[in-house]
Amino acid sequence: MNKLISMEEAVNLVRDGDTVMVGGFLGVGTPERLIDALIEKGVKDLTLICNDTAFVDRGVGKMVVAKMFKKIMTSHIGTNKETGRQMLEGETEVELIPQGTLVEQIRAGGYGLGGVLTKTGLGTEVEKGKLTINIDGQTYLLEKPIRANVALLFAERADEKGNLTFHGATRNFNTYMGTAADISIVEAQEIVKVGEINPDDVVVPGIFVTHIIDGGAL
Amino acid sequence: MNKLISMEEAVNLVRDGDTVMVGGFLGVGTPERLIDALIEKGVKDLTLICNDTAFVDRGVGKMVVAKMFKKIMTSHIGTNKETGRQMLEGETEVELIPQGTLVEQIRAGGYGLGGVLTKTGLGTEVEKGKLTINIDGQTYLLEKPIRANVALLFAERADEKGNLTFHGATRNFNTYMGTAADISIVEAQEIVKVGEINPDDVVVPGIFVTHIIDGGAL
Amino acid sequence: MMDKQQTQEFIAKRVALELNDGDLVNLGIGLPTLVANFVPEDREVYFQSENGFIGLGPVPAEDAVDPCIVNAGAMPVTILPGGSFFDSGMSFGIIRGGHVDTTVLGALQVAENGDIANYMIPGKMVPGMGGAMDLLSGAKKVIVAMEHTAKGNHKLLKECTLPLTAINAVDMIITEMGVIEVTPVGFVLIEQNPDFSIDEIKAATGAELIISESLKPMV
Amino acid sequence: MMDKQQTQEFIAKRVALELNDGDLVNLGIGLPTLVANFVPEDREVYFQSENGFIGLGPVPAEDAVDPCIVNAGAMPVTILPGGSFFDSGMSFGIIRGGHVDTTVLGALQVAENGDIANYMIPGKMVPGMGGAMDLLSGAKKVIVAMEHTAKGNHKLLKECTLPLTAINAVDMIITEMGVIEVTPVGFVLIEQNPDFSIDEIKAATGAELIISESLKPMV
Repeated sequence: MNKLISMEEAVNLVRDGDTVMVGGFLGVGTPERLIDALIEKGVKDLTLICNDTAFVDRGVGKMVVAKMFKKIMTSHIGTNKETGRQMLEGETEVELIPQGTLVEQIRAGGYGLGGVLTKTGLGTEVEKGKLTINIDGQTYLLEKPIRANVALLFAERADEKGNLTFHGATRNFNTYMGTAADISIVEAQEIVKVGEINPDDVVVPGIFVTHIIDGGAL
Repeated sequence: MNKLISMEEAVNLVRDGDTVMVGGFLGVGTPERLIDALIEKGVKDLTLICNDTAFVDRGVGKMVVAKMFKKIMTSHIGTNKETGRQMLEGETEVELIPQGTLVEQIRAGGYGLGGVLTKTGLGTEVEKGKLTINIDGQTYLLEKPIRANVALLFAERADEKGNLTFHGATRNFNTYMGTAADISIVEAQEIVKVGEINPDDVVVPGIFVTHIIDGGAL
Repeated sequence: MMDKQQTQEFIAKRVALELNDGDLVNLGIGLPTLVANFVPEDREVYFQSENGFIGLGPVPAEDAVDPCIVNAGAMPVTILPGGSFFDSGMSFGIIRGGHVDTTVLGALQVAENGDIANYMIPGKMVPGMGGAMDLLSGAKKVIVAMEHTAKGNHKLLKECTLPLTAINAVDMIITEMGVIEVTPVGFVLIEQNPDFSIDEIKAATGAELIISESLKPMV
Repeated sequence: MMDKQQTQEFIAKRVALELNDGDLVNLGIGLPTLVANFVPEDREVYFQSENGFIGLGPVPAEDAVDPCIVNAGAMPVTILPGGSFFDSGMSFGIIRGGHVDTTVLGALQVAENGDIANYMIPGKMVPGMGGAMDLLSGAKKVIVAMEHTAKGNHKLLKECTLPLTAINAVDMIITEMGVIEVTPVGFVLIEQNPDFSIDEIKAATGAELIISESLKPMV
């Protein structure tokens, strides 16, 4: 049950055509070294699920530039002109999803819920083609659960069982994506022995972490 | 914006007929001193929302013995014979709710969601009178959000802004009930100055805590 | 003839063999709790306690009890290194999201289609479902661990007569008489405690009992 | 005549007066971000950053930048004592659950019924909604802070022509010309910048502008 793997083993877990969830908010809390290794390997036809597409030289934005995605599900692409170009020229399909809806859809996928009932997006393009449900006189949009083949995550510290802690604004989607993917790979800045993280301080329990790679300091 | 109040001020915030959420799992993580003070004051006709009814001499179980509830919404009453007696003799209405559904209903109430779509309870008494929804060939039960007038919570530490930390298995419902109540009162074992809790370590942000009382050591 | 405690330990020991290395397991109150004592030494199994942690450890010495670390029955326990505490939201996300590999529960009745009743006897005993409905709908594998009959009355039935805790939920039943798989064609006996004859087991079962072609002795 | 920066600061300063002691506030990118600089000293306002914290503090010195502490625009910031970090699940629970007292956002267009368009121009600029749709549906009070017109074109309209970010969402619009409440009967001017005449403001507004009986000068 050793969860620690090499970068080479990690990139081999991501296959052409996979749906990948990637943690991070404008690149903050994204596993940068794992992304660099995936670009080097040249995986393709991926579907990306991520808060945003970061910048051309940072986070998943680098993967956009490397044209690794056939589809992108995200809340924001405004900081990465290449995403917008690929979308407008029809090279890449982009589905824009409200940020709060996206995280709840991922949580629903990981927590076994049938969907998310929300007011966000009512009366907008987001509502198109979706079911609305009236509950006690209020209308809600039904948004479906989302799952992925692989989650690529970042943490400040991981112990050998995969228990994770975080610093600053790096949690964002890293806490739920591991619940909604078949396997999850965490790039941790520091890996510590079992017992070094107090059970009270664990933010993500190791059961949601399949593999750990040693990312080193930021 | 001083959130620290006296026990006397705290009990006066709970009024006859209120719906109260109380943290705790078989009494562990329950604000015992606040409960004792409420019993002494003699509030009545309350609706209780709690994981269970604990024991006759512990947690909300003491309030059951004091006949303070007209209705109890909970997942388990088996450890408190008085709850069962009151239910069977028609003195108190008891609604049994699956534990995972109950916490999601509270979260939905606090997080602005329209309801919870779950497989838990399908084909059982829990399903009766409720809507089921078919999503992509799967049937889910629609459970509605729950809110309360007051949440009575427990924490290990609170700073003066109401940021909370926990130890052991005391989190249970204490993390979400404050999101779904008009006001929340937290009995903390220890109250510390602002700045003494690292922002990375906060489990419940102070915005979900209206008032704090000093409960002292367990 | 085994006494009550021996019977329970015999069942718990057999249940433990169903747990695989690395599994996340949730044990119900009572007999199922005993299963933790019999996990084979070559397997590392993680126990979840639905009141909010993974890494349920042994009962502490009396002078080492921490009132905040108890199991889902409020009994003092410990947490093992590598464990983690969390709230009920995450605890039931783990359970309902299919992250629990196996749950072991007791039952009042189990039907041949996997229906289970274990949370109330109307007008008499109404403890409530606690987390049982969530575990039954969410866990990947559901094992019922119980004595085969209750004071001579059938517990394995064609249909449950008590209010259901879940439908089509049970995968396996382990009793002092044998190991039974719940399959699309009904109860299939796959292991037999040699202390009981097939006829005895059939008589103690209130539904058709199919005997597996590869029937083995229960260890 | 104010230059662009003066105009933006004038608007931001007026928006700041709408924030009450103890309020939880979320500021959008751009002009709204400036509002934090003008909160009256007698009020303690908590700023939420939707990337995961409460207690947004001032920009740090260059040698004190922590790459993990940035605002929702990825710019280095600090967190104040008493602040807290959390994940996007909780961040949007706070937003969607009505726990944000006020959000301040920019807009491309606002309609007299409170509809707002601020996330895309089809075929041209499509940044995406980010957290804006959540903030518009969840915050207790929505203030749009923007220049009254865009290169002479109306932004306050009878109906939005661009794809909507939310319907019936805007409560108040603050521009360099005045303060406008969005009411069931439409736009109501409640404060007027004395540098502009009523006729000028009406001409700059692409919908009926009702003048409040208690119209005040904008401070």
